[in-house]
Order: sequence, then structure tokens, then C-alpha cells
Amino acid sequence: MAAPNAQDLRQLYRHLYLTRALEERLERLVDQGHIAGDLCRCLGQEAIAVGSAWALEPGDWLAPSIRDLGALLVRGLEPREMLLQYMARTGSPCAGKDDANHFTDRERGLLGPIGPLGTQLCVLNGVALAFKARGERQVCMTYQGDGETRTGASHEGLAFAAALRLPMVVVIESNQWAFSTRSHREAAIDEWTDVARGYGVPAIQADGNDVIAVFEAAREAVARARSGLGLTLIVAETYRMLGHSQHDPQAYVPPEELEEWRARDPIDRFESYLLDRHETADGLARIRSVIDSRLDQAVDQALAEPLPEPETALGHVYAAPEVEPAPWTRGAPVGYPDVATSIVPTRMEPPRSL
Amino acid sequence: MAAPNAQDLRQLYRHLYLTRALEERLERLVDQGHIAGDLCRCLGQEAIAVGSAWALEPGDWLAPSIRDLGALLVRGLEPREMLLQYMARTGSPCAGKDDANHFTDRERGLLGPIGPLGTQLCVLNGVALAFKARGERQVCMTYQGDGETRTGASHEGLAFAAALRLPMVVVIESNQWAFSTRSHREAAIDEWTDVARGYGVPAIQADGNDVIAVFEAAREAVARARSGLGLTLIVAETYRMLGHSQHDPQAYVPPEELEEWRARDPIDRFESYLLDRHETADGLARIRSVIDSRLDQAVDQALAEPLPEPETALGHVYAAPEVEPAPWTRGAPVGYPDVATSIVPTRMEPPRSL
Amino acid sequence: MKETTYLEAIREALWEEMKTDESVFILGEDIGTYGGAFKITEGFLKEFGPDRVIDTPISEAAIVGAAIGAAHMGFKPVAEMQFIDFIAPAFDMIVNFAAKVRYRTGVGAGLVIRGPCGGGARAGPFHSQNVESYFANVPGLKMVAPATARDAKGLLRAAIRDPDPVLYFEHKFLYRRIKEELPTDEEILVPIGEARTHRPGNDLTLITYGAPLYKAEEAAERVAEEDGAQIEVIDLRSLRPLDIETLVESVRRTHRALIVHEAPRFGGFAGEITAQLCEEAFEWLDAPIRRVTAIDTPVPYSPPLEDYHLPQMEDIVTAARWLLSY
Amino acid sequence: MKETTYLEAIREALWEEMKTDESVFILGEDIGTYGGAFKITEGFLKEFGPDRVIDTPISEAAIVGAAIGAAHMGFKPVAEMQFIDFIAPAFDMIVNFAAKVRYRTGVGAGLVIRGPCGGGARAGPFHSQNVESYFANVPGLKMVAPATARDAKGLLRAAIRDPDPVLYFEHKFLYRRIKEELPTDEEILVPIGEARTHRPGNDLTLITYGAPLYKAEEAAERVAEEDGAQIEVIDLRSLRPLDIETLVESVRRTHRALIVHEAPRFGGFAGEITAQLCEEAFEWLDAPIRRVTAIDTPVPYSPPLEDYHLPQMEDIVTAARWLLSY
Ligand SMILES: Cc1ncc(C[n+]2csc(CCOP(=O)(O)OP(=O)(O)O)c2C)c(N)n1
Ligand SMILES: Cc1ncc(C[n+]2csc(CCOP(=O)(O)OP(=O)(O)O)c2C)c(N)n1
Ligand SMILES: [Mg+2]
Ligand SMILES: [Mg+2]
Repeated sequence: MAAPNAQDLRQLYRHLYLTRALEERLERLVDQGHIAGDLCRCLGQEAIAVGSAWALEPGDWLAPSIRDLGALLVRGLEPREMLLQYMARTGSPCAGKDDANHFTDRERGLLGPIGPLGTQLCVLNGVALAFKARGERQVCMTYQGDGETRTGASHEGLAFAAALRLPMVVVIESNQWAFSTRSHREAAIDEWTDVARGYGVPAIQADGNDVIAVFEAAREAVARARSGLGLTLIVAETYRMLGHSQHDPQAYVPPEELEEWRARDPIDRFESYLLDRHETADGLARIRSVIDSRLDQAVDQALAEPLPEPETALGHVYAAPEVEPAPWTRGAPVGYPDVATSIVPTRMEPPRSL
Repeated sequence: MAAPNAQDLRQLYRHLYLTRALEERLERLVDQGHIAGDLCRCLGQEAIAVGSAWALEPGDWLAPSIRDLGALLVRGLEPREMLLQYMARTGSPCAGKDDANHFTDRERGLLGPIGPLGTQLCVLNGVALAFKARGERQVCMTYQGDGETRTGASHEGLAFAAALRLPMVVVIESNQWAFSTRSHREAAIDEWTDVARGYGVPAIQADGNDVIAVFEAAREAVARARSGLGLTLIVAETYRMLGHSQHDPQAYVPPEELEEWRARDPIDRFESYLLDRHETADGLARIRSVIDSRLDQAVDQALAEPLPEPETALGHVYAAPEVEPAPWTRGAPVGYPDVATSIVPTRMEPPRSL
Repeated sequence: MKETTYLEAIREALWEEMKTDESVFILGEDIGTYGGAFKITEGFLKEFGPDRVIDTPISEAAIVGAAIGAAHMGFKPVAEMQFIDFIAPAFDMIVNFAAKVRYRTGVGAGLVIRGPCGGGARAGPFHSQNVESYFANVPGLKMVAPATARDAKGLLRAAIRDPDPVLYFEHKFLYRRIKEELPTDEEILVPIGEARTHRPGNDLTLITYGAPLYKAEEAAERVAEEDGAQIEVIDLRSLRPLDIETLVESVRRTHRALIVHEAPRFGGFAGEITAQLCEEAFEWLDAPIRRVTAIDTPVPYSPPLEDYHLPQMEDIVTAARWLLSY
Repeated sequence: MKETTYLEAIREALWEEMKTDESVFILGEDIGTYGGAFKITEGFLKEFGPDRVIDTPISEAAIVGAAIGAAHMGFKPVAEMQFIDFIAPAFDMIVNFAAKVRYRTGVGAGLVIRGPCGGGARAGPFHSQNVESYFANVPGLKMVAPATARDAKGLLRAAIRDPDPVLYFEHKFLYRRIKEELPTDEEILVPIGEARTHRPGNDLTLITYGAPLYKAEEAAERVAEEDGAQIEVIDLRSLRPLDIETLVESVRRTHRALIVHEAPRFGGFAGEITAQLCEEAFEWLDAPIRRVTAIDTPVPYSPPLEDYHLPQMEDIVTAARWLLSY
């Protein structure tokens, strides 16, 4: 895959901005009570997902972590789908049965993560195994938080991919924090590239706030995977600019660190990079306003979508037949909140999930 | 702890020989049908367990892997106990409820492993945590097979010990095989010391067939742990000279490799080391014959011990009270083999467990 | 007396036990600096220091393993699972190590594993599960599931003092919704293995635990008002050991039994209760033992789907009426 | 016809499915070079090559994970657990990923996880467990436990072709002890979800699965000879889905039910069977549903202890007589 041309650069910019602008809409929808679930933002980390996914080709598979909205957009996800997903409406990728980016799409080669960390790499290994068995040249790319690398599943997944020389690229998002815990304290290591040593695979260090640097690292790693050389780790240094999720004001984060990293904002940096070249401030402003108005439209459309029919909760546990509800367990559509005489408040407070 | 004097060296020799001679007795007892369970021998690896355990002090804890009989003997286990354990007799460390080295002894600081690999390190971490919390200077030592390092539990245990700077020494027994699988193929790494890099801790490479070399490495690692510097990995290179267990003729092992390693037998090597110094062939022969006759006595005593009373199967599931057998589930002492009219043969074939 | 939420009750039991017993300590993810995802251990790090309030890496197996080892050394560890769903990666460590170690070696592991369970919080399939059945067939474990603030406090205290491994399931839906006046002077201690008659009655025995208790109570009130029948609502509190005596006494008196739990139906805990009641009270039964549970699916995220998945008050009323008119 | 052991039947089903369907492959520890700890896949590597017979690192979670991903891609993976006890480290992957993925995303995971279960082999607490109850409350999973060579072959074939995740429990005690004449010309396929009446009778319904089937059969013969009563022995074969229709038909006819399984009693699979029978056949019951199971302890190693732990033929006879004379 060639170096990005002017056209590509503009696309990269679009996706970086789209990622941030979409998450801002999602945050507003949470505040307005339209999203019952939780939201984990990737503010300040957009370049990692966008730059890495940009190195993939059609037919490749990608498994995002919770902070890789940008990668999904690069791989063809419609903002509308993401809005419906979070708002749990009919026609959302999970038909309301799961939230966030927990959906899998064989056509677009997207594998959704699940709650327990470290697991999606193990499953993506199977996709890579399939490519290998069929002699296809497709590759797989996935992401792990720095804290996530401490899970047993992450280790088994990396060791398995390394031992079987699977066409796999794993991007470690070194954003300095695992929820409220200093990742370096958690991991007792300073050089994240050292993690790769334990698996006998190469690692590439990349500035996670420089979309071009991430893309270059990913391009190299993808090329290795495609040519049968197996797993490469990419360690992308960055910083989590907001709390772990909507429920975390991150009081534990030193303001000066945020200051320091705000100066390295990946979108600001890429803007000046573009302005130093062929782009104009007006040009970029036009790109942003197009995206903004499209997103506002998408939000209005999504809000108009209905919630799924209660009975659809029964579907697709097995290929066939549908589950039959046992007597009296068909749960009336009204739940706790609407039971007026209930000992619980009639309005749901937002869930405190992570 | 000081370098071994003549006295220590003779003790090391005793334990090396005792380990091998005891396992030979156990193997015979398996063949004679006195041991229902399985046996994993450490032939050719004796120096690792003996040399490393020798670096510990009273009050330290040790958690052996299945091939560390020598470490248990160094830490005060009586051969008689081991015989009773394998033969599942009354008065065995597990009172017949578990086999092999699966016993825990708080007095002697021994923590038994369980079937699932990688787990005992995680538990030993808790012992180290207790030392640390109490400000005690004791340390913990445990062992992992090279294949075992691929388990999620092993990774979580190492990462946890590293992150919390626990007084821990982990000896990786690099015996080239994980059952029938080439460990290097399984792990895709050549330098096992690299594993330590992923946890930000130091590793020491040691010739696993040289008891003095292992001891020196252990002494250094134990000193680090005792002085509060945390986890050290020791990578002991060796070779598994027999099948994985009694059921494995290891047809998959290239004879020339066995030849090559037989020449490095840790006991032969240590004998010539001693003969080059102050010991005589007669002296060593006398040591061996004393051990042999003691062991033969121990075997006869153990064989005289009864099997446990069936009802004792009920005891100690909880601290109190004892489990009461439900109606008709008090299992008559006669089992499958003795049920004459059974469709199953009246003699048990040996179990095929690992 | 002091008004105490279910969450505060848990927090107080932990705090007081740590105050009075040096050997009690807590470990888990983000329980120190952050005070826990639900803020149960907020302020603990400051009060008890990093040796007794241990922030760990994301590694549930290592967390439980360390708790076992520390218990061997005489400590009383309380391990937090950020969500009880994440007990799954520690399954091996719990089932094969913690549960079996006393039986195998004579050395016990008195530890507590606690975490938020249950649905209704719009938290999706991985932050809403009820996991008791995964562990029900594992000898060596104890399991408790408090529904009131008093029981939350008293059972956690008992669990910490228990010499065996106890799984403590706290229902996240109740954290801030349940309040109760609790005495500040006396020590609240609820023995493990004793059920509680939440509402007396002689016409039907309704057996439940955790959050559904309140739907059961509501249903009982409704049936009392509209049908004049008195449902005896029994809150199990402890799942293992199971207080079968209390259940049998009640069922022999009411001749009818309805079991309600929030976990899915097939393979759910109602099975064991039914089996034991069938063994001990068969001759006294005037109607089949029935159960109201979640449907046999994962816990869906979208509110109408989750409400449909979970057992609801109306379902209990319907089931109760069916049994009463049997 | 050809005399086939239980073990050979498993081996043949695997072999034949791999022969006829390119998308079937196997993965696990030591299944290639070594042919599996019990030699079930001996010769497979030579015949099918390393792309379809994959020796993996010691990492059960990674094994199951890879099986899920490959299933997403249209493959039919069969993952071996060297002993079914070692399914525990893969618990999270099975319960939270494999079981829920179709429901959550619409993309299924048709895979098989198989391994030797059960006691009687003097293999101690970690190589003797029966794990079905750990997974019984997990919607999305199927579970089978064959007791005969024919069912071992037919159910494995059905499991491999099934579009959903199937846990296949093979009882190690039967591997070489059970033989049966099997046709070599016809394809043996046993549908998942259908129980089998192993021995007809009208006086008592005995429900079991796995190795205890043979103790049940013996007990039935004994009771027939000595008491002249005919016990109907039903081999469940499939645990989930459960063939409740067959059980209900039988119990409504015999009016008595006895459930026998090798797993411990509390929280065992007998609970779900009892609950469903109670719901569907209560009016026809002339006696309480009873169960004969292992005692509530881990599986001890020493022969007299293990024999005491496991349900024995004599226990079944005693229980049957109690029920018949009720
Ligand atoms: C097995 C497991 N344990 C705990 C959690 C709860 N949890 C969700 S995200 C998170 C922190 C993840 O940190 P990191 O991997 O660094 O990713 P980041 O949030 O920094 O992007 C935790 C502890 C989980 N999802 N899975
Ligand atoms: C979790 C788990 N999976 C599989 C096994 C079965 N098993 C027992 S020993 C062994 C091989 C261990 O190899 P290694 O760790 O190198 O130790 P070695 O036998 O070489 O000393 C396997 C696969 C197990 N005990 N635990
Ligand atoms: Mg992070
Ligand atoms: Mg090895």
C-alpha cells in the first residue's frame, strides 16, 4: 500500500474529525438521556484508530477496542449505525441486544469486542487462522489497552498468534491509564515494546498522536503479516484526555499532564501538517461543516427510530428454533421505572456500568 | 547465604541422588500396581529443584511444579510422605484425597500445585503479599514449565508479582518440551530470558544441569527478593529425559538429543565435580548405599500402611460441619472394579491421567 | 439509628471489619485511588494505606489467587470483581483452587469475592449477569445474595469472618435504591445459611433472593389486596448452604411453592430448591412447584428488551394466582 | 458391522467428518504429533496435515477463542480439552463469547469443545470432574454426554454439523471399556436433543447420562430379578436441549422418577430435570422425585475414597426399591 496522497490526507482528516464530532454527539445524547448505556470516549487518541485502520485493504478484518471508533468509520461504518447502536434502536447493528461497538459484521470484516478484556484478540486469531488455512492474503488488526495487556486472555492470544505465525497486527494503545490506575505502575515496565520480546515478535514504537506516524507503522506491520511473517506489535504512545467513561471525572489525573498532552492534540497537529502543505483553513473548515451538518441530520433520523419490540428479546439465542418464553416469564414491557407503586424511583438514573 | 562448603556440597549430592533413587522406587511401585495414579519423573532435571531450593532459608515458601521432587526433599519432606502420597495411604500428606505433590504445608512453607497449570504462582503471590504486609523478610520461590508460561494464569501471576514488587523467584524449567510439543515452537521465542522483559523484571540464565550454577543464580535472585527488589526470573536450560509421564514412551523425541543430554547428566557431572575436589568414589558410594537402604525400608513401611477409610471421603469440604451423605449416595466401598456382574473388567487398568 | 443505603451497608461492613481486624484487607481493580467503580471503597486507601487497599492489574485470576495465598497465611482477603461478570476469568482459580484446597490439603482459604451482579441497569450482556448457578455445583464454596441493607451488612461481616471461600453477590440495582434504618450501636451480623421470612403468609410460599424480592413483595401486596390471599415471602439470603429447613416448614404449611429468580430459567438455582423441596415436602404439596425467572437469553441492552428478559412483578402475580387457584 | 469401542467411535466420527467436509478441523494440545493424550486423534496429522490438525500452546482460552473466530469464517472447529477439567480456564471465552455471540450480533459460532470427563480412573480431583452444571445456566450453549459407542459417534457428528456451540462430554471411563457392533456402511447420526430409552419398563423411570448408565442398567436387572419390577432406564444423551417430552411421557406412565448422575448432588443437573418434571408431570407422580449422585465433595484420589464419592450400583438399587415401595 502506497504512501498517502493529497486525497488520502484529506480522507484521514475527515475521519479524524468525524470521530471526534460523532463522539461529541453521542456525549450529548447521553446527557439528554437518549442513551441508557455508558460511553467511553477516545478524545486525543483518534489518530491511532484512524491511522492504523487506514493501512488495511478490502477483505482484511479489524477488531476494535472500546476507543477505536475511528477505525470502524474508516472500515465503512455509518455514523447512523453507531447512533442507533448506542441508542439501542431498531435497525441498530445489534438490534438493541448489545451496546457500544460490540457488533460483528462479516461483510465489512468487523469483529466486536465483549466486556471481558483481552478476549477479542483470541477470537480474531481464529479469523487469521481461516485466512492462513485458505491461503488467502488477508490480515487481521486489533487493539489492546495498556492495562488490558495484563489479562490472561491477552497473553494467551498473543502467544497463540505468535506460535502459529498468524497474519496479525496488534496495536497497544499506551494511553498511560487503565481506568484510574497508572498503566506503568500496573505493568511495572517502561518500554512497552519489550512486551513483544516475550512472544518472539517485533514491535514498532509510534507516536500515537501523529496519524501519519501511526499509519507508517501500521503499513509496515500489515506488510509483514501479509507476506507471511506473522504477528507484529505496534505500541502507540498517547494519553487518555477524558475520564475512563462518562461516569469518571478523572479527579486522579494531574492537570499539568492533560495540559502537556492537549498541546499534542492529534487533530490540531494534523491540521497544521496539512496547512503546511496544500490545504487551506477554509478548505478544512468546509470539510468540518459538511461533517457536522451530516451528523446532525443523522442524529435527528436516529432519534426518530423506534425502540425494538419487546418480544424480539427472544430471538437468535440458537440458529433455530426461537426460544419460547416459559409461562409467566414473558416480562411485561414495563420495567422497574414504570411500576408506579414500586419502591424504586420512577425515573431510571443512568447506569453506572463501565 | 554463603557459598556452599564441603558439608553443603555433600548435602547437595545426597539430595540429587535421593531424588533420583526415590523416583525409581515410585516408578517400580507404579509398575507393581501399588500406585493408582500417574507419575511424572524429573530424570535429568534434578539439579534445578535441588540447587534452587538450597538457596532458601527457614520460613521461606516454595511451590513446586510436578518435576521438583528434589526441592521438596531439600525443604524437609520425608521420602516416606511422598511414598504414602502416591500410594494414597492413610497418613499421606493429602490423606488420600489428592496425589503427586499436591499438598500444602504451612509449617514447612510448601504450597502444592493443582492440575491446571500456571495457577500456583498466582496463589504463592498471596503468600508473598503476606510477607510484605507484615514486613517480614521471607521470600517465595516457584517453578514453571516452559510450556506452562503460555497459560493466562502464568502471565497474570508474573504481571501481578512484578507490579506489586513481591519477594518472588520464578524458575522457568526450560526442558525443551511441553508434553509432545517443542517448547520453542510453542512459544516462538528463543531466548527465554526475554520473557522477563515483558514484565520489567530481570532474568538470570543458568545451566539447569549444573547444580552449583543453579544455586548461584537462585542465591542472587533470592537476595534481590529479600532486599525488597521484587521478582526475578531464572531460566534453567535442561532436557526432559523421559516421557511426559509414565504413559508416554516419547517416541517423538530424537534419540540423538537424548544422547547429547545424557552426557550432561547433572548427577554424573556433580560427581566428577566432587571427585575433582575432596570426595572419593567410595565416599559417594557410601552415601548412595545409605540412601538406597533407607528408601527400601521406607517403601516396605509405606506398603504396610492401610488405605484410608471410605467414610473419610466426607471430611473437610468446609471447616465445619462435615458433609452428611444424602440418602443412597454413601457409595459402597466396592467400586466399578469389584462389581463382579459389571460390564466393566474386574481389574482396573491404570488411569491415563497426565 | 441511621438511614443506610444497601451500598453504604456494604461499605460500612468492610470499613468496620478492617477497623477491628488487622488481618482483613481488600484488593481489586481501581478500589484504591478511585474508590471502586461504584465508590464502595472510597476513602479506604487514605484510611488503611496501600498495604491493605491494593490496586491490582486487570487480572481476576491473579487477584483471586493472591487472596487464596494470603488466606493461607491467616489474612482475611476481600477481593472485588469490578462487575461480577468478570469473575469468569477467575473461574478456574475459584473452582479448582479456592473451593478444593481445604479438602485436598487440610489448609483452608477463608476469603470473600464480592461484586455487583444483576440487571435492570441497562448495562448490557456483560455487566448484568447473575452468576450463582455457574458455581452452584462446586462443593467447598459458599454463596450469599443479600437483598436488604441489613443483610448486606450482616452477611458481608459473616462472610469476612467465615473460614471458607464465600461468593458475595451484591445487586447493583439496589445499591442506591434501597434504604433502611440501621442501628449504629449494635453489631449487625447475619449468619450464613439462614433464610429470612420477609412477609408471613399461609396460602403460598414464595422463595426468592436478591433484587426480585421487591417485585415479590409488591406482588404479594397486590394479591393480598385484590385476592385476599396471604403469600409468605422468604428471602433466601444464603444460596449455599441452603436453609432448607425454613423452606420445608413453610411449604408444609402453605402447600404451595413459587420460586423467583433473576437468572435465566434453564439450569437456574430454582432447580436445586425444587429438587430439595420435592424430596422433603412432596406429601404436603397441593400444586406443582413453579418458577418465575428471566427468559433463556443473555441480558439484552435495550430497555424494552431487558424488561422483557427480566421477571416482572406482573409475572409473579399471574404465577401466584395460578398456584392459588390450583 | 464392526466391533467399535467408545473411543474408536469418537475417533471415527472425527475422521469421517474431516474426510467429507473440508471445513472441519481440530485444534488442541498434543493432538497432532502425539495424537492426543488418549490417542483419539492418532494419525490425523499425517492424514490431514498441520493446517487441519493444529497443536496449540497450553492456552485453553486461546484455543476456544480461535475456534470461535474460525467458526465465524465458516469453518467447523473441534477443540479438544486434554481433560475436560481444563475447560475452566476457557470458561470466560465459552460463557461470554461463544454462547452469546449469535444473540448479540447475529453471527453464530458453530464449534465443538470436547474432552474426557468423569471419574473412576483414579485420576484425582483435577482429572475426574463432570462440568456440565457449570454451563447449564448459560443460554446459547448445547451439551451432550454420550454413554454408548453409537451415540458417541452419532452425537459427535451431529455436534460438528450443529450451527451452535456444543460441549461434548466423553466419559474417560468408557473409552476402552465399552464396545459395540456398529454398521460400517450406514452413516450414524444421532440428533441433538433426543433422549434414548435404554431399557423399557413401567414401574419406575430412571433418568441418567454418561457412565452411570451401566450401573443403572445393572441395578435395573437386579431389581427385575429379585423384585420382579421393571425399571425404565432413559439415557438423556443430550443435556441441553433437554428431551423433556420423552421424560414426561415415561414418568406419566410409571408415576415414579429417579435421577442418577455422577456429578455432586447440590446444584447438579438433576435439579433442572426435577423442576421440569415437577412442572409437567406433578399430577402423575405417586412418589417424590429422588436422585442418586456423587457426594458433595471434590473427586478424591484414593480408590476407596473415590468409590465412596461416586454413586454406586447398590445405591441405585436401594433408591429404586425405596421408590417402588413408596
Ligand atoms: C476481564 C475484565 N476485567 C475488568 C474489566 C473492567 N474494565 C473495563 S475497561 C478497564 C480499564 C482498561 O484499561 P486499558 O486496557 O488501559 O484501556 P483504556 O481504557 O485505557 O483504553 C477495566 C478495568 C473488564 N472489562 N474486563
Ligand atoms: C490448564 C492446563 N492445560 C493442560 C494441562 C495438561 N498438561 C499437563 S502437563 C502439560 C505439559 C506441561 O509442559 P511444561 O509446562 O513445559 O512442563 P514439563 O512437563 O515440560 O515439565 C500439559 C499440557 C494442564 N495440566 N493444565
Ligand atoms: Mg490504557
Ligand atoms: Mg517443558
